[in-house]
Amino acid sequence: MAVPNFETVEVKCDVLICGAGMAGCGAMFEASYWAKKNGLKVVVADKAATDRSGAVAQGLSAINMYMNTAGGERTPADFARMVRMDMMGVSREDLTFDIARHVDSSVHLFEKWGLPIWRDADGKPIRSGAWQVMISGESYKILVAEASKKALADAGGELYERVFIIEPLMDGDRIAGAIGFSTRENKIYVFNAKAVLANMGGAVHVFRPRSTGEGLGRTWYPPFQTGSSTYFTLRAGAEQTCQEIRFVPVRFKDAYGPVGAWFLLFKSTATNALDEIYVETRKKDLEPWQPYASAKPLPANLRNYQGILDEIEGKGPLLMRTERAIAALAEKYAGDEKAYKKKMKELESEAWEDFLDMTIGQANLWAAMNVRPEQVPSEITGAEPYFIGSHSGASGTWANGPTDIAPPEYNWSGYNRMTTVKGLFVAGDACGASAHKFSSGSFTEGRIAGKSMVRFVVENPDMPKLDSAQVEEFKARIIRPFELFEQHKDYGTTPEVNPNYIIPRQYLFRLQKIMDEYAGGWSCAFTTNKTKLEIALKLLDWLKEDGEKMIARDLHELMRVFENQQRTWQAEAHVRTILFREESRWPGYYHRTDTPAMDDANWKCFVNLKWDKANGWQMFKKPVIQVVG
Amino acid sequence: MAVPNFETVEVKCDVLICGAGMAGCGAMFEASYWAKKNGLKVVVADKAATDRSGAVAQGLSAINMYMNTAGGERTPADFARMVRMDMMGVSREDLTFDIARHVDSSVHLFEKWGLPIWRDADGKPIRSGAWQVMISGESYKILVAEASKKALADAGGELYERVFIIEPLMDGDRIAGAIGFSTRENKIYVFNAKAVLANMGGAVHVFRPRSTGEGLGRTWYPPFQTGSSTYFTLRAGAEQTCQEIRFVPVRFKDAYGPVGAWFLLFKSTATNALDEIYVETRKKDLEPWQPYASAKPLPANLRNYQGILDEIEGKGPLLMRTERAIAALAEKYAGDEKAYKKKMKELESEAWEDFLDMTIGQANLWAAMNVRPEQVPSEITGAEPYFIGSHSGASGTWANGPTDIAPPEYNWSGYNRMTTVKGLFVAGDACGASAHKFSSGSFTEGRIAGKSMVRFVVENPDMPKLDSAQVEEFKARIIRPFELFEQHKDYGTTPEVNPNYIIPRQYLFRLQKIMDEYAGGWSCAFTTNKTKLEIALKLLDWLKEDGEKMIARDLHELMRVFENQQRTWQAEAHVRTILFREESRWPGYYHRTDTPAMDDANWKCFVNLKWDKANGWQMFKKPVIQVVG
Amino acid sequence: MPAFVIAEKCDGCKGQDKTACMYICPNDLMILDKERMKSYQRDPQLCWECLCCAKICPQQAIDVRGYADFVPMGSACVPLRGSQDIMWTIKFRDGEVKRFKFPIRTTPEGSAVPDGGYGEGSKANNLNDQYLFTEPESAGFDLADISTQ
Amino acid sequence: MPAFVIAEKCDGCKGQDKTACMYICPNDLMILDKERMKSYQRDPQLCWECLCCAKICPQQAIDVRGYADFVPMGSACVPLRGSQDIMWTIKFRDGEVKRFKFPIRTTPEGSAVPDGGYGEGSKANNLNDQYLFTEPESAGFDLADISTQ
Ligand SMILES: Cc1cc2c(cc1C)N(S(=O)(=O)O)[C@@H]1C(=O)NC(=O)N=C1N2C[C@H](O)[C@H](O)[C@H](O)COP(=O)(O)OP(=O)(O)OC[C@H]1O[C@@H](n2cnc3c(N)ncnc32)[C@H](O)[C@@H]1O
Ligand SMILES: Cc1cc2c(cc1C)N(S(=O)(=O)O)[C@@H]1C(=O)NC(=O)N=C1N2C[C@H](O)[C@H](O)[C@H](O)COP(=O)(O)OP(=O)(O)OC[C@H]1O[C@@H](n2cnc3c(N)ncnc32)[C@H](O)[C@@H]1O
Ligand SMILES: Nc1ncnc2c1ncn2[C@@H]1O[C@H](COP(=O)(O)O)[C@@H](O)[C@H]1O
Ligand SMILES: Nc1ncnc2c1ncn2[C@@H]1O[C@H](COP(=O)(O)O)[C@@H](O)[C@H]1O
Ligand code: SF4
Ligand code: SF4
Ligand code: SF4
Ligand code: SF4
Ligand code: NA
Repeated sequence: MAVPNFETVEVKCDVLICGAGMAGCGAMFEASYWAKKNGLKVVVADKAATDRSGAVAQGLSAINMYMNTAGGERTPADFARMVRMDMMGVSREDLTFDIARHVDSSVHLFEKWGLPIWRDADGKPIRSGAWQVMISGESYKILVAEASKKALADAGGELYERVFIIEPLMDGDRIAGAIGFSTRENKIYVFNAKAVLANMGGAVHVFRPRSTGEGLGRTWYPPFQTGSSTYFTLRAGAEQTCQEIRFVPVRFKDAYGPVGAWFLLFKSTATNALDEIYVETRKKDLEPWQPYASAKPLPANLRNYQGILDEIEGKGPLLMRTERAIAALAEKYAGDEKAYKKKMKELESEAWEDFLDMTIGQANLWAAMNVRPEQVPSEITGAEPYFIGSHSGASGTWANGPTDIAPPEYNWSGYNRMTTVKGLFVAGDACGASAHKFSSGSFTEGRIAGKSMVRFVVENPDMPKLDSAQVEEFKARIIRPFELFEQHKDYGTTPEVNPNYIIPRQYLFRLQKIMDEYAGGWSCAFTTNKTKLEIALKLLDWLKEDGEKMIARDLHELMRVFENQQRTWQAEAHVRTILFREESRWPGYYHRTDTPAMDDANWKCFVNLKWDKANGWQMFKKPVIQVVG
Repeated sequence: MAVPNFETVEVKCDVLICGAGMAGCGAMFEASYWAKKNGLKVVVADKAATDRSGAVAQGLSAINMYMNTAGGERTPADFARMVRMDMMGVSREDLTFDIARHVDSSVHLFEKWGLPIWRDADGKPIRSGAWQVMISGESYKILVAEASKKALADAGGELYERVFIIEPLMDGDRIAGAIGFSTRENKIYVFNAKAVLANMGGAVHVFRPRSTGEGLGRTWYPPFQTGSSTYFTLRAGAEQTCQEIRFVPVRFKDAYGPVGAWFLLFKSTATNALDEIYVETRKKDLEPWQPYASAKPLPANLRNYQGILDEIEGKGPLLMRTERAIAALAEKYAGDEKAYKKKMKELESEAWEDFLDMTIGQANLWAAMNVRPEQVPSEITGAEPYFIGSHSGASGTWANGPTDIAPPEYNWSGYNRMTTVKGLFVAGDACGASAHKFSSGSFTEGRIAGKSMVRFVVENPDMPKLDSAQVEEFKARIIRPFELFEQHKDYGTTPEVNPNYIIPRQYLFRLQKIMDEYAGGWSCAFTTNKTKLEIALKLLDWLKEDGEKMIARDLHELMRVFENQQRTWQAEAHVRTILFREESRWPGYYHRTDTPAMDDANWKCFVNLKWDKANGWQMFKKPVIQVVG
Repeated sequence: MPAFVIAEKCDGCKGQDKTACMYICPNDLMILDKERMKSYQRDPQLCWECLCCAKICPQQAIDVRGYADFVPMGSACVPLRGSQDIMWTIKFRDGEVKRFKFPIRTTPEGSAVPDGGYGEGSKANNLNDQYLFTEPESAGFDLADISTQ
Repeated sequence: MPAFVIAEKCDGCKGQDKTACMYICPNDLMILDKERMKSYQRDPQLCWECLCCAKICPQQAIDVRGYADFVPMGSACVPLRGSQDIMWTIKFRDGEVKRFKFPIRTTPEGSAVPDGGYGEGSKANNLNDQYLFTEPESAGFDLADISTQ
């Protein structure tokens, strides 16, 4: 493909939603309702097909955030307290409470749309854990997209799929839109909007995965989560928070099958090679992290930490005792042959559905290794770190809280989920310091932002100006990778080895190796220190310089070029934040071996950062304020 | 390429030398001399070009084994005692003494042939360490090949280059020759010989390297060391020894530049991130491994272990203090500006030559990172494990000792360097339990074997019979990878993803991941245990089954198919030996976390193993007998 | 287990310019070879094996093969997605075959109504308060009745 | 830093069936594209960058580019191998250039004599003893004079 001759398409709207995943669909759904009432136009852009875009593409087997407040099960305040503890004291309770008071509405809508939620004979939801409810969720995203797209259509909105967003467009300190390109035709899209929502998910493939061959793509969170949200909001000048709070999920080894259903629904234990249950034998190792070490459930990072300590001592592999869990659940039928068989079949089916609904690769790995979970245990271990503000990590953008409960420090703008940049909103993985929202909470947060954006537009009705210089600069960046390749492609006789350019996949490997080795990836048992982090920054600088030499040979590879750039900014934000916070609050996620202890006196706070052309990176603390009793 | 129509070439000779590296050239050189005297024919086969084949292809910057006995420096007995200590008590002193008494002859010949050996004004060799002498060795292998090929030609011998040896041919329990194929033309070579020398080097790419992207090939020992020697001798039924004694070289990070010259010639120290000199701060950690912990030089594995412990504790990176070493050496010229400049230039040149003569990639990495060794330190760390019986590891085949000094237990056949298989000899990396021979000792051991083989042929003059069934079986194995591809290539539309076959590169990644994770690779800080090793054996079984599905699309890829098979047998021999030896004698090379201590009472012995079709793998102990006072 | 296209079965979605697999892959990995009129997976190393492509393919032309670097060969994991259920055929390396059937939705395809039957929400009419579309009916409780304590 | 062939400079060794780079690569990575009459490096991931190929190329047509996954771009490491010395030109990322020259052999090419001038060795005449070709002269001492103690 020679250098494409791009056509520029300009799209004007009131509300622009970048990303149509769970949060984006929530925003599409909610904003369309309020926009219609107020005669506004909503436009949605996504790099993929809404039916199967984002983290829920494959489906899910549980909804991890459901209160059932009306059913008398949990209250929003209970939820905010649980998250506070799970995040080792650092959480925005105004945000988590806000999601919790609306999430039931979302879950009930999902069910009406057709999502099979497991319920017992009396119609009570079948919970795995205190907050989770089991579903048959293979088509979860298709259902959510179906309703959301209808809402958008009802309101006369527009959906642009296969458009990859690369940069925010600014009108001074106010967001004015976004620019991207089509991965299908030679088109550059310039969106001009009054309010912009960034919910383009989290970031994967920033750290080296445990498999670097063909299995590179078998990450737990999807490899098509590329740090777009962090990059987009950083470049707009928006303040970030909790960029140190990565998520390291313990997963079934190699295919990364989720463990939640096993620990919670099947009540399974995990042991080390010596058959010790490390969450019990290593209770004392958690004492330095009280009171969180006494929280129920035990914070995810502390559960990890106990297992990692065993691995470091060479007591691995860690084993999920599936065979014992299933035996225990079937035991009470032991007398009755027929009932026992039936129960075993039921449990077998549930075990396989858990994977087939959301991690098919793990089911295939079981089959390939002749694993029958009712007969043999399976290995589990910590995966590489991810950036996913919606799950058990908290990295993301610093967002305004709900105006009715947020203290002044969390309510600078009067617009819920607005960032520190006028007109720019966030939700889902993109919104920081509000963990454990998961799929349902992300959709819900998108709804909250959707309504808030409409109010913002109504109160700020004038269309921000586009800066043509900015637009031309970004267009040039879209074309450069093709030009570079055309200019140099004939230099050598082995296309992938050329001193004049670097191929996006090669760049990705270089980034992942730096992060794994210096920023506390799996190969260092998630440990790092000041010396290593400073080396990482130097290596990232060189990487960014060399990134200017990335080539593209088609629109697909062009997308990889920008994905890598986004990941690199996510990586740098992470390294700078870990370097700034001189304590170790989340062992199991990462450990600063030079500041190994938790230090409440100095660090029970948020670490925020922002970037701008003039001043570069700026780091500072923000207070943790208790909002929920 | 369709299924090639292979022509079969039969070659008959008295002495067959498989591999023309340092040991092979030594054998070629020596056997030719004695063969000519006795009217015998010598044939040599190598997969590459003798001028640059094997580990010395790139050159070397030191000869690590030189006694200078005549010059009154070291005696063969001194050497045997040093190796005993460096190998933690487990060494064949008859073999090491034997090499040491002949090695000076070899080194002196190298010098006459044109190898620039560094000497001081009085002509004394410039030593780096007690046993090493510095050279300008870029053309080391070319020089050795030049003389050896002449000796072969003088004796009317034949050299077959670009012939890859795949299997031994047997006449009952006696070796009858070898079979291989050309990587240049569609020819299968069937060699029929009375005596066969296997010295096809060690094994690399059995364990996952630290770089798995484009840098996969930047291993310390060359990636074209594929386990041919171990495979060939195992399949012939020859007893193996020390297959647990892998070598983990501490090297400059990523490009694997050697450290020897830095520690010895430049007298450099290495520190951790806290600027602690770990060989001093961790003396006490070595107490359990006395008396070896008091040996000078400190055994290589114990040096490694101290650094690894720091890395485990998160005190990395480890730094080679090149800037301090150079400053210290130049210090005494500090007064005299001109002399100081001159000395600094000289040291700079020596530093760069050390890499440019044997690890060019490290020189390039320095340049790419703007490293001037006189200004900044460089990171060092442990590389992935290698199998290299000639260096600071000892894995290899169990060989008969020199008849004049070997005790009966080491002298079952009366033929020096003959294995437990009649007519099969070994030298260099292929010969076990005789570490620290390096390039000069490997050449020397090849000479020893070369003379011994001629004697064997003179005393066993009849030509062993070839078994045509064997030959046909191996020919079929050569053709199968092409047939498999032809049969299935049209099934899918992505050539590398096909359920009917596996590509050699994919197989390689699978092997390396298994070994790294379960057999104590770098990602586990070289730790393993019984549970992990038993998993490794199961995974290796499946891998071997799937290996039958490897495809080849040209002769080059066909070579990769067989290389992988050889590596897999090397891997299994290693895992079985580590599993059998229930102690930890070589921490720093590997640590059995379930049997973490050294246990002289039960394990101060050799662990040997062999394999045959009828009985599979057999493991047993052999005594360590002190030969040198 | 990267997805791959079985040559014989793929008909290029009958030459529509947008094939089903290209349309759906969340990582943009499927692409139509216009000469052969067959799709192919362009980058196995980035396949998440979500099987969105296999589930949507009208020809059952997409299969998966376990990641070469850690999945032993010989297994299969084949979905057949209907309008209400999905059927899975699991083949073990040792040859055993298991079948599972799971529900995927309780409503007819395309029938999802945004308000889910709850209506607009009796309190969802003021941009300046906290009530969302369909609330409080969809929530089952009124925001006014809950507190942060 | 895998080796690669600079298209403009390579002349395919003037169409000899065996090119210099193919002849020498210890890992069999260089191969001649007979159509273009130019060689190419077929498997960068297995290049040891020993530079045997670059050193032997009569056209100086082979260069290296640092391993993409850990070597920052912009450096160069170019050998010029003569009959007695090798010259290295090292370019740093920051642009500085250093040159080094090292000896490679002290004798004319092709002049190495197996016995190194020591002769056959006055005691190298009995298959049943330990003396090797050129011994004891090449060793400088007699085996008879040393012991294992
Ligand atoms: C992958 C995964 C995820 C989960 C789980 C298991 C697995 C294997 N599990 S459990 O087992 O862990 O427990 C959970 C579970 O069971 N239950 C649950 O509720 N949530 C789980 N998640 C988490 C949720 O899925 C997650 O919280 C939400 O999906 C987050 O929503 P959101 O923040 O909207 O992210 P998204 O991925 O859905 O959407 C992102 C969208 O952005 C698009 N996009 C991205 N970059 C773009 C760009 N540059 N230009 C244009 N578009 C651009 C994407 O296409 C996508 O549409
Ligand atoms: C790679 C390397 C090696 C060394 C070092 C640094 C580096 C970066 N260093 S330091 O810095 O660590 O110190 C040392 C040093 O400075 N000084 C020293 O004396 N030795 C060093 N080595 C060690 C020696 O090189 C080593 O001990 C000897 O070379 C061993 O000799 P030998 O056992 O013959 O192996 P070989 O690689 O030379 O030869 C093997 C031959 O077999 C061929 N071959 C292999 N498989 C075959 C098959 N299937 N069919 C046909 N042919 C088939 C090969 O082509 C080759 O010719
Ligand atoms: N051992 C556990 N104890 C309590 N909660 C868990 C445990 N494991 C997983 N969870 C929760 O279960 C859900 C899914 O977990 P996971 O599969 O790890 O993503 C998340 O809400 C987790 O917080
Ligand atoms: N720190 C050290 N102390 C003693 N000998 C060493 C040291 N490092 C390397 N050597 C020896 O120097 C030679 C080259 O070492 P290496 O570069 O590690 O292969 C070998 O003979 C090593 O045994
Ligand atoms: S969806 Fe199926 S039939 Fe259509 S192009 Fe893709 S593979 Fe071929
Ligand atoms: S399995 Fe998923 S990621 Fe892989 S090609 Fe199919 S749709 Fe794309
Ligand atoms: S040696 Fe040089 S000129 Fe000859 S083919 Fe190779 S690259 Fe071309
Ligand atoms: S650098 Fe060495 S390994 Fe690489 S292509 Fe050249 S000769 Fe072969
Ligand atoms: Na590890």
